[in-house]
Formats: sequence, structure tokens, C-alpha cells
Amino acid sequence: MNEQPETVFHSASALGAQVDTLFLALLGITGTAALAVAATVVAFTIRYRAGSKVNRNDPPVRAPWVEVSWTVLPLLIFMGVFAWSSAVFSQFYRAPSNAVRIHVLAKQWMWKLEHANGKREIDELHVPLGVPIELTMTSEDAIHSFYIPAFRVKQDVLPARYTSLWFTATRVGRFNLFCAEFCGTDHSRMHGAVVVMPPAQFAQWLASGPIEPDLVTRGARIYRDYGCSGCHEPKSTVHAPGLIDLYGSVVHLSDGATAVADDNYLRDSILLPKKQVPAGFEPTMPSFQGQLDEDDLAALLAYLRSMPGATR
Amino acid sequence: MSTDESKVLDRPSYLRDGYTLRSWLLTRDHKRIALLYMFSITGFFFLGGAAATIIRIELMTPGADLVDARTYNELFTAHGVIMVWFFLIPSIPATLGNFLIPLMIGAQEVAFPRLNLASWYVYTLGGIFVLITLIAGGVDTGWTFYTPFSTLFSNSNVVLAVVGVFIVGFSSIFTGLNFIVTVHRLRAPGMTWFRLPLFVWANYATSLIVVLATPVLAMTLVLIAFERITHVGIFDPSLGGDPIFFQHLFWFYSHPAVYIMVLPAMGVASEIIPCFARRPVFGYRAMTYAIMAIAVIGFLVWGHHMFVSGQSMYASIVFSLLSFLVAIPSAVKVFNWTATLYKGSIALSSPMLYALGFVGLFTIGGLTGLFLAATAVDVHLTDTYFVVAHFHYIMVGGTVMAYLGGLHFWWPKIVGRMYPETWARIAAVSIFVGFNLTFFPQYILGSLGMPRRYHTYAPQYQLLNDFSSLGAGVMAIGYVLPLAYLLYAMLRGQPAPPNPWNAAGLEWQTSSPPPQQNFDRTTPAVGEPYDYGRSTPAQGQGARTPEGAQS
Amino acid sequence: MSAAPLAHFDSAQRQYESATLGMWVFLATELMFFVPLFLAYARGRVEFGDAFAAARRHTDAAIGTVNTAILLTSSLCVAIAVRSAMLAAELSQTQGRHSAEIDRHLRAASRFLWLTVLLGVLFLALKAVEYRSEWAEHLVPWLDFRFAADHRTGAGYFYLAYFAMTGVHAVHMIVGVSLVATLAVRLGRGDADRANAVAMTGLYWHCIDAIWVFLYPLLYLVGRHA
Amino acid sequence: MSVRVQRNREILRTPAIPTIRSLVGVWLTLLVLLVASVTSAYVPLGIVNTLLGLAIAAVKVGLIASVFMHLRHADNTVRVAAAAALFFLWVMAFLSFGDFLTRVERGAQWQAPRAFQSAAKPMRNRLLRIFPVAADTARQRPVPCILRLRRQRH
Repeated sequence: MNEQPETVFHSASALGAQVDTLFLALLGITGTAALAVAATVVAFTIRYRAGSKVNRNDPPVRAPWVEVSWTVLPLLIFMGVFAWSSAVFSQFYRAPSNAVRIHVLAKQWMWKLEHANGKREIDELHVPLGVPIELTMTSEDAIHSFYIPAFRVKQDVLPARYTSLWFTATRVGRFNLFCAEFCGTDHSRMHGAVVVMPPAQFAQWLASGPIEPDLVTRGARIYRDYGCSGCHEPKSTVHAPGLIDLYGSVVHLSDGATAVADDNYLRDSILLPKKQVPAGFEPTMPSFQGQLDEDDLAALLAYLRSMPGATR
Repeated sequence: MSTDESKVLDRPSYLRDGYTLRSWLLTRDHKRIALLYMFSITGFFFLGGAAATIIRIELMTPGADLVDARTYNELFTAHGVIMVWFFLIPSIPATLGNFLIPLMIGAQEVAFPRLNLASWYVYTLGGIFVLITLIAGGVDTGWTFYTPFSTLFSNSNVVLAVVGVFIVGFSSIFTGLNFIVTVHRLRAPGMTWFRLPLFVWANYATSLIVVLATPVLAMTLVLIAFERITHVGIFDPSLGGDPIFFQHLFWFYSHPAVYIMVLPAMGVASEIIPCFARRPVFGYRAMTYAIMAIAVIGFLVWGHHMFVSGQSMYASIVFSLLSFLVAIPSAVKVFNWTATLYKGSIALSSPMLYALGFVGLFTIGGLTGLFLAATAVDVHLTDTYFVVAHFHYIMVGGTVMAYLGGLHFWWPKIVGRMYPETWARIAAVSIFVGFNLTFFPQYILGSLGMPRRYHTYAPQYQLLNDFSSLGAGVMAIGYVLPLAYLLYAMLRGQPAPPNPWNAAGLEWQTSSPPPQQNFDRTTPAVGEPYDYGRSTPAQGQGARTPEGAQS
Repeated sequence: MSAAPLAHFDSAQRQYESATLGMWVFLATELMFFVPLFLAYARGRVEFGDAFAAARRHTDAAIGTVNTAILLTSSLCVAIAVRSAMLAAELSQTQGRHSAEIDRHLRAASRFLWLTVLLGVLFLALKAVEYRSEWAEHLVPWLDFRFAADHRTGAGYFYLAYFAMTGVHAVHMIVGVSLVATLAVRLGRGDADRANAVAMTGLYWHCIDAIWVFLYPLLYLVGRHA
Repeated sequence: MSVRVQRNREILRTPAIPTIRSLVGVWLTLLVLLVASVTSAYVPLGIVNTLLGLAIAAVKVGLIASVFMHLRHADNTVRVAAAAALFFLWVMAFLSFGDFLTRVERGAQWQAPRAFQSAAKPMRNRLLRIFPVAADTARQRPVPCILRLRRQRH
């Protein structure tokens, strides 16, 4: 693993460059402040050492102007740094809409990554240069943290919640990927690499490799294997809600409320059918909790999304 | 022993009130309880230090050469738990605070002596629980006990460790409660609030934080233990629990806890620097307001530990603003200490070396805190060695240096004998050098992206880790020195006069070591807290040069 | 004010003031001890609003209301006991040792303390009855918790908060009852200089009662109308 | 001695001992307030119910503190000690709920990993032996959406 050694001031992502300039500014401010205090202490210690012949009468005990200035000046500087860092920080949460979505699943001591076309990787992430990438992450067990030092990005990955992180790589090469939140015995072995490739080479890599069925075909297979088609096919005898052009539509529930059939609603209906029962149906659907793991669920959801007429 | 020495020694003092074990273990004298605390926290300090030494040796090589992953996790957890709750939090309040606060305010005793002794027993009971945890195989969740790892996925004895920390929390609550009531109700006549020494102010503010923050930790730990036993709890993600809710509860205690550790150290520095600069402290009122401001704002900033934990962006920005505000009082205090040196006549005795070391290292620690308060930079730096270096600069560079400085400054008063000055200066310098060599490389490691709590790391970080391990060796030697010569001074040091440093303050106006009821005649007259201007040059330094004093 | 102040207090008055301030600071820690539970309840309320109302319908408001009345009455008894203990101490200071009136006050204080103990035990008994019925109804989250599927998690969260709050409160009640009982015995034997201890135990009792006064609407009156 | 310290000493001279009438009077008011809070709960007022319940509870606690706990004539230090914990309760609630309520939540159903052998199992089985109840099977959990009205993605 010949990852490029990290350098302090040369990040490899668009947002990272802004973080580096802020880091440099802070280094400058705090450096001068520390040197100023140290120089003053050393100067006073030498000049006013015991026994030196120097004017010592009535040492000042209060100096209102000095005290006010050394309170207000740091306050102004801090507020400036605060505003600047908040501006940069808010960009971490504003992923561009055309970002390439990659699904990340963190489990105890490995990263499982899955591209939109179903290509899966473990502990390695191939991304194209200059294209904004958005990672949708969740964890299967303890809290992990997806951390790429070279891109200056880090985001905790929580169980029971999706968290997201986005970046735009600006340099080709292999970069370290670490887990930054203590997650158990092999926390320090849960590292990997992010490989940035020119877009053409990336597209070719994406298409190559073991031809795995993409998400939608795998989803269709699961849809049949687990018997969903038995009830939800239009011609089935069982009275079950139709799934054609369900994704994105508004569903009227039995208790009068309405819900948008988005990822969360579909996932809920699969794992907790009795939670939001559509109007006019009995809660007879069995729960698939514990039988479908995360990958199958992602595939099934992709298939339901791809049903004809489903709004993208 | 020469005649004057024996004359000095047979004066009644709290040390010679009884030699039996019973007289020490059932004492209600705040001075003896201070010594009981001093010995127990020194024991825990070297236990935690041993864990740190093994960690530093393991980290000299990228691979796993010394210990396996599980043991390494248990080592850094033991280092964290022992150092935070069993050394740093009780270090200055329970030893120097217990001994000096009644003396400094002219009282004979703390408000609730029995509660003071109970506090030490509760501390020891908590210590026994943690020792049992170590023997029974340790706990590998880190001192932060983050759920759901600590409640669902860690199979080390978390419940035992949690009960130990729960119990020791009450020992600091009892001490805090004692100090608040003592300072409010038992001040000598004439000792108004703005004549209190800054050491008493610092410990008073610390006690406020302890009393209001520790119970929240106690309940959080109860909830963790409950969840581990019944396997169902409010942090369990499968029952609608939110791991970030735990982090809110934990850091609501743990950030004020770092102010519990550093405020007493500020108090010690504010006592030592004016004494050895032979002039009153600069801006006494500003210092007291800064202490109280740190105590109050310290409660509002805990969210800066959770910028990347999935906390909402708006909350992170609010916490970032408040974290910048809490840095202002600390900056004001550093400027005031520096200004206290102006127009003084500075003697670089060992307490002064420790105090100036404290000011220097605390400044670096505080300034690097700004990197972590700025949200955008914190995204890169949190959970890396940058954070490890930051809090070690504040806790080890700040609290431990000030604790050693305080120990040296008041050692003549505590044991009635002087310590060898040259050895003390060697120890001070070696600790300062060793410390910087250990922790400054970790700032660089952190900004290069080495995550914390890593048993094995990428090979490119090895060189800086080797520097750090080398520094840890030098620092370890530096810490063993005071243990040796202070014990030697306790037994066979030269008898100390009542006021060896010619310092101002009520504690120096009684004999050293002081009698059981603190002051022979009625409590002495109370003047301005730091009236060094008028007194003669330091009798301690003037009368004897360090070399001449060696017996 | 106890007759002989401890050595390091220069007056009984100073000792009473110190004890009162110390007790109030301790009560502040008690309230901070409950803060995480209140926040857990509030967070659950925000996240599972309707499930909380559904779950609350299974708590027995009748017992809750009676228990609150019991605690308020016990607070009155403790307050009266503290009053007579203070009167007894005051008299014993001014008139020197025992007189008939001091004994009358001490006996009154002791009797009211026993009444408080009785009310406390009654409260705990009713609580036990309530817990027993909830256990039978499978409402204890860690003992085969059964609830309507749609509100299952919210109800589980509510009952966790419910058992945590009332459990910790009950533990404090047990400590309070035993303190009051020992003092009742002491005063019964005519021990005049226990006024400080009675006053402090009174403060502790009122604090537990005050915490229950807040717990009651949260746990028993949530969404009652729905 | 400064005048202020002297005056402070006078106030504390004798803690006024409350009369029986005032104690019983407060007790009756407390019971009336209890009845009020119960009846107000039955009137469907939506969110006002909870606020009313808490307001009445606050008044009751105020009464208990001022009369039963002699806060009325205690000196300011004791009053500050009483109020301190409340202040920090609100600080903690305000800031931590600042996080919960403004979080853009995308809930995900959490399935315990198949090979899920939690460490606390042995203790739990021991507990179940004490309370004989059939072991609970799989635990489902609806999607937590902290604030249903803030569903749009950032």
C-alpha cells in the first residue's frame, strides 16, 4: 500500500484547500501570540531578575486601557476566525446535487462500499478526479468514523442513521482512509485507501471487474425469491397494495395520515409492515426483519425505485 | 541535630498529634486528610504513568510488537480513567486545597470535617473498584465509554469500571461541597471576598463546577450500567435510543471536568508568580472575574467535542461560537500573569520554574484549543493526535506542572522541612524538556492525520512517534526525581522557618508545620491579599543562596 | 440549633447556617442527578410524541394522584416536626436543661416524624402495587415488553424513562424514610440537641417531594385527554 | 468589620420559625393545586395541557421551597444555591435540544448484525431466570424522525 504521504499544507480536495488556508491563518495568529507571550516573559525575567539595578518603583496593579484592549482584541480576532470557519463548515453540509452517490456500510473493522451500478469494494474506494462524490453512510454495529486526512474530511458513521459526507478530489493517487472513532479491538486495522483516477480510466474500471448484476436486477431476483411478487403482482389473488409507480407517490395511511413513499417509508414497510399500513388494507404482511441484510435491502429499494413510472 | 533544630522540631504540630494508624485513618484534621489524599493520588499517578509508558513503548514501531490490540485498548483506557478521575481531578483541590484553604481564610477547620474524611474513603473505595477492574481483565472502551460500543459490543468489564467511577465522583462532590460552605461561612473576620487569595477563588469556582457537573456524569454512568445489565436502555439504537444523546450527557460533565482540572492550577500559579516576582498580582479583580467566567461559560461549550459526530450543523456553529468565548478569560489570565512579572524582582527558584513552565505550556495548550473550536479545522483535526497533544498540554503541561510547583512552594509548610533546591531545579527543567519532546511531535502527527487510540499506525508516522516516545522517557525520569527528593526532605530535610519564601498570605503567618488548630493565637490580622510591595526582599532567597542552604 | 456547637464553629448560629447552605448545595446535586432523566423523557416526548400518550394511558393515574397527595401531606408533617424541634432547641438554649415544655415539643416532633414515616411507607407500598400491575401487564421494557406494534418503541422508551425516574425517586424515598425513622426514635428518647439534624432531614424530604411534584404531571397527566 | 458583613450577621440571627397556621395553609393550597392540575388534564387543550401541568407543578415547588424549606427568610447565598441547579438544567436542555430539533434526520432501520452476540447476554439470562418470562424475539423499531416537519434533505 504505497499511499501518498500526507502533507500538512497540500490537501487533495477542493474543500480541503479552504481548510488549509484557515489552518495556516490560525497557525499564524496563535504562533505570533505564543511567541509574543514567551518573549515578554523571558524579557521581563531577564530585565527584572532579582538584584538587577533597574527602576522598580510602584509596579502597576491595574491598567484599565491595557486590560480592556487585551480582552476586546482577542474577542474580535476570534469572532473573525469563527465567521470564516463557520462559512467553510457549512459547505461540508451542502453537497452539490449532481454528486455521484456511493453507499458505505461500516461494520466492525471493515468498510464495505457499493457504487450505484452495484460494483462492490471492501476497504478501497475508487473515485473519478474532479467529480463531486457523495457518500451515504450507515453502520451495522458501533460508531465508526470515515476519515480521509488528505481530503480534510471526516464524518462519524452511526448505527440507525444515515450520515453523509461529500468531497471533490483534485489530485490523482492513492490516499489513506482511516476509522477515526474508537470502535473496538481492531479499530486501528480498519483502514483502507481512496484511489483517485482520471474520469476516463475510472469509467473503464467501473465497467470492468467481475460482472455483478447491478442493483436493479439483483433487486428483482430478491423480489421474487422472498415471495414479494406472490402478493404484490397485479394478477395475484391476495389483496395487497400495488407497487407499480409507488416510489415518490403520496400514500394514504389507514389512520388518515399521509406519507411520501421514499426510501425510509419503503424500508420501514419491509422491516416493520404494521407501522404505516396503507388505507383499505389489513396489516397482514409478514416482517422481513433479520432476513434481509443491508445490501439486499439496498438492492430491493433500487428495484422498487426502478418500477415503470416511478418518478426518479 | 543541632540544638536550634531540635528546639524547632519539638514544637506541637499536626504531624506529631498521634503516630498510630488509627490516628491517621480516623483523623478529622483537614491537614492530615490532605496528606492521605497526597499519598493515594501519587500511587495512582505512577500506576497511570506505567500504563502510559507501555503505550509509548508500543508506539515506537508501526506494527504490534509489545502488546496485542485488546491489551493496548485496555492500557489507554486504564491510563485515561486513572489519570482523569484518580489523579487530575483530586490532585490540587483535595491535597493543596484541603491543606491550605482553611489556613488561607483564617479558619481552624473545613465546614464538615467528617464529610471530608468520608470523601477520602469514598475515593479509596472507587479506587478499589477500578483496581479490581484492571485485575479482572480491564475495560477497553476508552475513558469516554461511548455507546453503543460500551453497552452492546464491548465484552470487557464495563460495569465494574463504571461503578468505580460512579463512586469516585461522590468523593469530589463531597470535597466541592465542603469548600463552598467553608469559603462562604468560615472566613476570618475582615476577610472579605476581594481579599481572598486567588488560590481560594480558583478552588471555590472549581467546587461550583464539581457540585453541578458530577451528578450528571453519575446518572449517565448508572444508565450505561443499567443498559449493560438489562440489555435494554435509552442509548440502545434498536429501541429508539440515540448514541449522540449519550455524548451530550457525557460531555456536559466532561468539558467542565477539564476546567475542574485546570482552574486550581491557575490558582497555584497566581500564588507562586507574585511571591517570586516580589510584587502584587496584576489585575486582581480581573483575575477573579476571569475565574468565575471560566466556571460559568465552561458549562456552555461541550458540543465542540461532537462537531463530526452527526450533531446538527446549527448546533455545531453555536457551540463553536461559545467555545471561542470561553477562550477569552483564559487569555486574560495569561496576560495578567505576564504583566505580574513587570517591574518585579524575579527569583528563579524551583516553584517559579514550575509556575513559568505552567504559563508557557498552558498558553500553547490554550491556543491550540482555538484550532479545535474552529469547526472547519476541527473536522480534520478531531479524533487525531492533535487533540491528544492539546489536552495533554493543558492537563500535564498545566495541571501537573502547577501541582508540582504548588507542592514545592508549600512543602516547607506541609512537612516543616526544606527540599534540596538544586535537585528541584533539575527536575523542573527535565520535566519541561521531556514534556515538550513528547507532545509537540504529536501536534504534527495530528495535523498529518494520525487518528488517536491507534494500536498500529501507517509507517510514515513512525519518526515522530519515536521522538514522542523518547520524550516520554525523559519526562518519566523528571517525574521520579521529585518523588525521591521530596520524600527525602520529608524525613531528613533541614527544618523550615515559618515563612521561607517571605510570602504574603495567612498560611505563612503560622508555624510550619502548623499546629492542629492552625493558628496559635486568635486568627491573624487580614490585609490586602498580595501586599508584596512594602516587604523586604525575599528573606528566603536573600538570607541563603540555594547552594549555601544545603545541609 | 444544637446546644453545643462543634469546636471549629464559633456559635451554634454559624453551625446552623453552614449546615443549611451545605444541605442546599447537596440538594442542587440531587436535582442535577435527575437532569439526565428529565432530558431523556423530554427527548422521548419530542421524538415519539403520540407513542408517549398511548403508553401513558397504561399508567395508573389514580394511584399517582393519591401518592402525590400522600407526599404533600408528609411534607406538612415534616415541616411541623421541624418547627417543634426548633422550638425545643430554642427553649433548651434559653432555659437551660429539660423542662416540661421542651419535652412536649420533642414528643410532638417525634409523633409527626412517625406520621411522616408512615406516609412514606404507604407511598412505597402503593408504588409497589403499581409496579406489580405493570409487570403483570408486560410493560417492563426488559422483561418481555409487549405493546401495540405501531407504538412499541415509543412506549418502550416511555417505560424506560418511567421506571428510571420513579425507581431513582423510590430509592431516595427509602433513604429519606430511614433517616426520618432514626430521628423519630432519637427525639422520642428526649434527645433535645437534634434540631439541626431534623431541619436538614426536613430539607431533604421536601426536595424529594418537590421532585415527585414535577414527575407526577410528566408521567401521569401526559395526553390524558386524547 | 465592613457594615455589609455586620448587617448580614443580623439577618441570620434567629431563623424565623413558621407558625402552624401558615404551614397548614400552604398544605391546603398544595392540595388545591393538585386537584387543579388533575382536572386541567382532562380538558383537551393540546400542548397547553403540558404547559399548564408544569406551571402548576412549578408553583407547588415554589411554595414548598419558600415556606416549608424556609427559603423565604434565608440569605441570598442559599437562594442562589437553590436556583443554580435549575439554571444549569435549562442550559443543558436548551443547548442539547438545539441539536435534536435542528438535525436533518434520515432515519435508517437498524438491524442487529446477524452474528449478534451482545456481551451483556449472560447477565440478561441470569436476570430472566429471576423473572420467569419468555425471551423476547427480534426487536423492530420504526424509523426515528426527530422532527417530522423538517424532512427535506439539505
